[in-house]
Amino acid sequence: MSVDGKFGEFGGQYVPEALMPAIEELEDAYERYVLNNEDGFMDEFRTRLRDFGGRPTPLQRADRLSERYGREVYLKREDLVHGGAHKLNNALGQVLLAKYMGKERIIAETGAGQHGTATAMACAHLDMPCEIYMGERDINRQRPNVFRMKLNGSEVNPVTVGRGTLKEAISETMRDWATNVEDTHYVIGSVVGPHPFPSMVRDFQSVISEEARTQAQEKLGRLPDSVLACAGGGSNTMGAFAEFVSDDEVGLYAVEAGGSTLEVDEDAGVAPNSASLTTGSEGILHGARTTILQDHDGQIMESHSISSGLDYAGVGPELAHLVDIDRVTAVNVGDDDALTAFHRLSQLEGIIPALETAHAFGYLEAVAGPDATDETDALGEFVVVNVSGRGDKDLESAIEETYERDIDIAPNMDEFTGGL
Amino acid sequence: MSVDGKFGEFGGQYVPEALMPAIEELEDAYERYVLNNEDGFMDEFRTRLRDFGGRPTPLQRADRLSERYGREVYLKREDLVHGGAHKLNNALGQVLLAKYMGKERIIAETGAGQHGTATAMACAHLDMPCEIYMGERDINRQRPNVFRMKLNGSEVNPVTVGRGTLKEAISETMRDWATNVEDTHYVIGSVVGPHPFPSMVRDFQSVISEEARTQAQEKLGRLPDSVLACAGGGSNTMGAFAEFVSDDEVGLYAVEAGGSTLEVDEDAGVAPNSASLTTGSEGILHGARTTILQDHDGQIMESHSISSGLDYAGVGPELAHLVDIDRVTAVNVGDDDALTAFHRLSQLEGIIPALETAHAFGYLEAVAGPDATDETDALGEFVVVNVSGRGDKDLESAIEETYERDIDIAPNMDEFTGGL
Amino acid sequence: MSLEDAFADGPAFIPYLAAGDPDYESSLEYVEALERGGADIIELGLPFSEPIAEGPTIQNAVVRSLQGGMTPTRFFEFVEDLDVSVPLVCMTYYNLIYRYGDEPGPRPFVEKAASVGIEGFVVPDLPAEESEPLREACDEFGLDLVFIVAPTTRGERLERIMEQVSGYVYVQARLGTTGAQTDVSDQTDSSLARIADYDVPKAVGFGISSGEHAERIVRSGADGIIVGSALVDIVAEGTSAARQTQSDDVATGHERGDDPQAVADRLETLARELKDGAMVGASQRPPHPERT
Amino acid sequence: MSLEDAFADGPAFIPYLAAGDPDYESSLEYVEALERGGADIIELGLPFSEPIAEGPTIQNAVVRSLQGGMTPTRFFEFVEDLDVSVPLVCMTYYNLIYRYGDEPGPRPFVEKAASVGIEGFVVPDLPAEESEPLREACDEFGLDLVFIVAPTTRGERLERIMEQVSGYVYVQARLGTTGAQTDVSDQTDSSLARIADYDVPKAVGFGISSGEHAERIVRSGADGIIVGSALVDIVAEGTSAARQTQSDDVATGHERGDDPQAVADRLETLARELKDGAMVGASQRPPHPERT
Ligand SMILES: Cc1ncc(COP(=O)(O)O)c(C=O)c1O
Ligand SMILES: Cc1ncc(COP(=O)(O)O)c(C=O)c1O
Repeated sequence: MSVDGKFGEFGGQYVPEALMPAIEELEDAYERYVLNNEDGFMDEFRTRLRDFGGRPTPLQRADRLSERYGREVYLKREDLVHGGAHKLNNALGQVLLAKYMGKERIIAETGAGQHGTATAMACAHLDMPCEIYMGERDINRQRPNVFRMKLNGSEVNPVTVGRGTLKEAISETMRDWATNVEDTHYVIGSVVGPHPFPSMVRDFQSVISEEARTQAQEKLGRLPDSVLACAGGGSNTMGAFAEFVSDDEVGLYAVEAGGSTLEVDEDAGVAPNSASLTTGSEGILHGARTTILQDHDGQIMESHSISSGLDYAGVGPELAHLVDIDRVTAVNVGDDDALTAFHRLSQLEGIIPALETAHAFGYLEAVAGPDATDETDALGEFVVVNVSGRGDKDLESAIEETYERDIDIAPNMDEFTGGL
Repeated sequence: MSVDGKFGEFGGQYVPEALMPAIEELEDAYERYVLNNEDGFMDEFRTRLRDFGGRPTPLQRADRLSERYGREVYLKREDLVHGGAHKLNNALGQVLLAKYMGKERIIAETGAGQHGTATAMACAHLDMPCEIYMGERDINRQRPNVFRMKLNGSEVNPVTVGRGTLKEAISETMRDWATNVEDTHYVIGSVVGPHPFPSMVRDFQSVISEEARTQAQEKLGRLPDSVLACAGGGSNTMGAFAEFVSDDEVGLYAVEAGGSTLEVDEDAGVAPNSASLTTGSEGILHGARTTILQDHDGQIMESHSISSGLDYAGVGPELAHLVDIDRVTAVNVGDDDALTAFHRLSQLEGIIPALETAHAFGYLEAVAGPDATDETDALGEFVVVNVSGRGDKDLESAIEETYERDIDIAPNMDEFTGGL
Repeated sequence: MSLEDAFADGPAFIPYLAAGDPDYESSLEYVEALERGGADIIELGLPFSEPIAEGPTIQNAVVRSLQGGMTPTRFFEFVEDLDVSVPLVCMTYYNLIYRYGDEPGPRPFVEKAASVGIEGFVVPDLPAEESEPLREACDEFGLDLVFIVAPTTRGERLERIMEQVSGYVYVQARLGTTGAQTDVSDQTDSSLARIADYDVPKAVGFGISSGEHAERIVRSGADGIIVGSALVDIVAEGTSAARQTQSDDVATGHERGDDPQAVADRLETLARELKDGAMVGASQRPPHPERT
Repeated sequence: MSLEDAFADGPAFIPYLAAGDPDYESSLEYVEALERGGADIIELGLPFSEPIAEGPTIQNAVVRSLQGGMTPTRFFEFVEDLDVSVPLVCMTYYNLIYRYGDEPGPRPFVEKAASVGIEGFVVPDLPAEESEPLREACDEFGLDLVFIVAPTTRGERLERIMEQVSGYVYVQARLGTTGAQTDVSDQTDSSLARIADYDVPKAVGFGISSGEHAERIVRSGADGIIVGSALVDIVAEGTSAARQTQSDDVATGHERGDDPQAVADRLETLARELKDGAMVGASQRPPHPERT
């Protein structure tokens, strides 16, 4: 665990000076409440995670996947967390921390709306006013999530600059924070941003691996051979990996979005993927030094993924570091294979995963499926896949994207061509 | 517990002779596997409910409701069950039972689509082919649920007769069963239908009260003073009540849909509510003698509710009986108050409830809210409300219905007038 | 004439129509046409809003009849208005029987049915297990209670039913719901064999649609045939043709001739074909059917 | 001339423009107009795709400049092409500095900047804690590193910054992001008071938009004023007017006169107003500012 905010060369605090005092205050609160459980903060957090969030989530044997892949495949069911994704673990932790710190207002950014809805839920639960910044284009793509945030009493502020997506929403939220830093806490949605966010978000999310580790011991009497998780910013990844990092025998696989291709168009400033760990390079984005998608000059590129939750040009610094030191293997899965995996899990296991999550299953198929070549298969006999979220939010996208492609295992969806 | 299928005067087996052998076979299987845990059926069921379904669900203190109502309000969080409602408890139990019985095909009816999606999930999980009957009008109202069923590999058969809603879908499913009775199991979605369904579905759902009872003891060292649950067919109600029935000191409140008015138009054959326990009378519907909405001649009336899951002209026979003997208090909440409660819970607790569930909270407000008159308040100091499901499925309806009414606590929804 | 007597002179032809389909007056004509066509017993459907045992044909008849204003009270008037002499069986669902009159229970319905001349009941959603109250009322007023025996009914269940049945037993020719079929089910023969020993007339129904079917089934040992959907189809076609005509009238002034009389004639014709088929079947039966 | 020298003859006026906004050629003219208007130092923005410390005005300037093809390489050409004699400060975000050249790290960027005549840097996302590598490169090539002091910067933090700062300290007048304001923030006075003891020129920025503001702020003890958004607003208006004109040309043939020269003139005018305001403010200052 890092307390100085550095993970090897990565991490740090690259933010405007106006924010630094707030960040120091947060560092202090993080150390006192989170690391040292002052005033019983962590106890209250864990209790609320259990009662409000629905923890622990099961570690479920996936019978039909186990059969398909000829090994024990277990699912860590974060899709069952209140709100439908692991995102609440973090949002609840941060909003509660803000309350302990005496803050009176919460702001957050959101891309697909998952972090925004999680934050809105946590704020309603803990009676905190909340404003969410969201790119205008994302607002139009994710209307149900916008509506959910409003139902929970949050304001949703459209961000119109640039492409109107997550990147711009983060910048805009930082601006709000810089203006209202004294009474406001910014709930960052992943293990990104300046220290202490990457460590703090990891700690809130590490309940995933804490539970999974115990559950694996209970169910199979041993640790898994490998753990797979999709990586956008990397919070479900770090949550699923954290407690296994020191177990050298456990392989850790971060599955990024390969998008439509891994090739990058430098001139247009576009990466048709968000596989920062594979195609990116070291740089400074949103407060931290980490691995990012950038052009030769250091301008941030537009990323792409079928799943808006993975559609981000950076990745958390700790994850970048763990990949750097070869503790975590960075891999990626493209749009088509993720979509196929989405359908496969729905049909075989009765779990409709988030499109983000589907990437992790896409990797399992690539390595262990009928068309895989044996030599790439290092996953072992006991694989845990982190089901970071449920797919209800993605039904419209699934219809559109399945329609555009030729996904042979998809059900006939003719009656849905016009959308839901 | 009834093993002869009668609850006082209610219950029984009013079905075509062609189905009777299947029903006898089911009775036998129910007794062996469910009641006597033969071949460890109940153990497997409970394990799968835990690992696949996400049980136990929390019993959560609702801090802000407790404050509002000046008492301890606890929520039994069935909205966190996989699929988003208590429905899976039953669907999983029945599909598993069908497997133990050697059946090769599952059929089910669905209204709002909640039972259909739960059944489709259970069938994918347990590798059973599945066909769901759904009224054409419901199909058009609940397209996301139709899509989810298809994603899980189920076929959805539109029912075009009559109004094309739940009543017709049940009849149609019975017809399929009568035709394919030898290899097919009909998964009924509530505590309705011929014996053994009402008892069996109750037993599968009673995990709710079993957990809640223990959790109440753990948290407050005593049993609740009252338990509230919304009642459509009555499965979440019976599930939430079952283990408390013999605790005489625990008040049990079944909250039906009062619809737009409790008045009934006999001539048009329309009840603008689905408050069978309040406005209905004894009769025979869908295989059981129970309390139903019928005209003077015994023709079944069209029911109505803002929540399609409560929109049913009958109620389970055991619940009818418990009301008859005054063990359960039947109350009702109209469309407007349910919708207001939907918004209130979303804002105060960060839980967007199903519109069905919102009825239970509407009753709490009516009895204990700021505008309530004291004399009606018999709920006591410790109230448990069963949160039967989450509201994601209801976002479109919430927009439409909120727009038509003047719900003063609702957020401004101008941008959503055109739907999501 | 009691129901059982109707089987005395050779195979009984038992047609079914929903009373009041598509309207009161036409329906009276249609039912009377069945008698002219050779009916020995007539099953009259009293429509219920949830006809769970019916296929689409009869479901639609039920909808038409309810829309035409049919109620239990009107049904009894209908029976009184009918000019037929063969015995009538009322086919309906239990809730209508149970709810009739001031107090829940079957007695008022049975009393009233007896008073208008109904001879018996078929109640598809009332298995033997639940039939005692209705059985008692029937006994009190001297009516028969017909039970259905399905292809799946065996052993103890079968015995329990055969103990209670009177008038005739309704042998369900195949699994599923009512509806005209183009072939005869193999299940029929084994069903008939299973109940051959019981001393009650056996009428086979579900799916019979032609004289040829009727012949085959009676040859296989049935004492009677029950035909519903094939007849209801004629009413349905007549109804939609009549509706068509009404709009055609406006548009072209052309008359398609599907007045109730034409429909009644077609019903009579099919009835006769079925009755004749049954007679032919009977004449081809082995001289001494093996009854032990 | 070093940055600190620019404060020698009375209050320094430090305007900001994004290099290349809205295009390379116009931008050269605009920057030169600032010098004519009395600039003592010019802050030149090298646009970064994620300008997290900027308000909408400068965000949009950044977008225009990037769309106009501005890159770090072009930026250095731009500086070389500029015909001004006052010192230039490069304002940009750390990633562009870090990524320039063949190896990650700030040295190549600083070396290049020095070679084209840049005198110093302001890097809004680089707090003192992370500035060591850049600081070292600046020392090596003799450039200043300006730090921002926010209204929230106190105690130890303030000391750490003041130890590292060189050239001048950028006193952020208010919380929030850049952007022209209609009033002067009260936070300015207390910020200035907090750093009064440090022996480095204090330039106040964030929100200054008029001569009157400039006057007030200098009167309060500032050694210089930094003005960005108010000037960028003029470029933005000129740009949209020019765009308007282009379409108007087609439609009406009407010429609105917002050619780059007119914009440059307006920039010069506002610059002069600001510079004059600062001078007036200085003249009204208490003769011996209390510096202990
Ligand atoms: C279900 C789900 N999984 C994964 C992600 C990616 O975020 P992270 O990498 O921080 O877990 C998101 C982000 O919205 C998400 O909603
Ligand atoms: C969330 C929810 N609650 C309640 C009900 C009503 O059913 P029951 O009364 O059987 O619990 C439904 C039915 O779909 C439902 O989806």
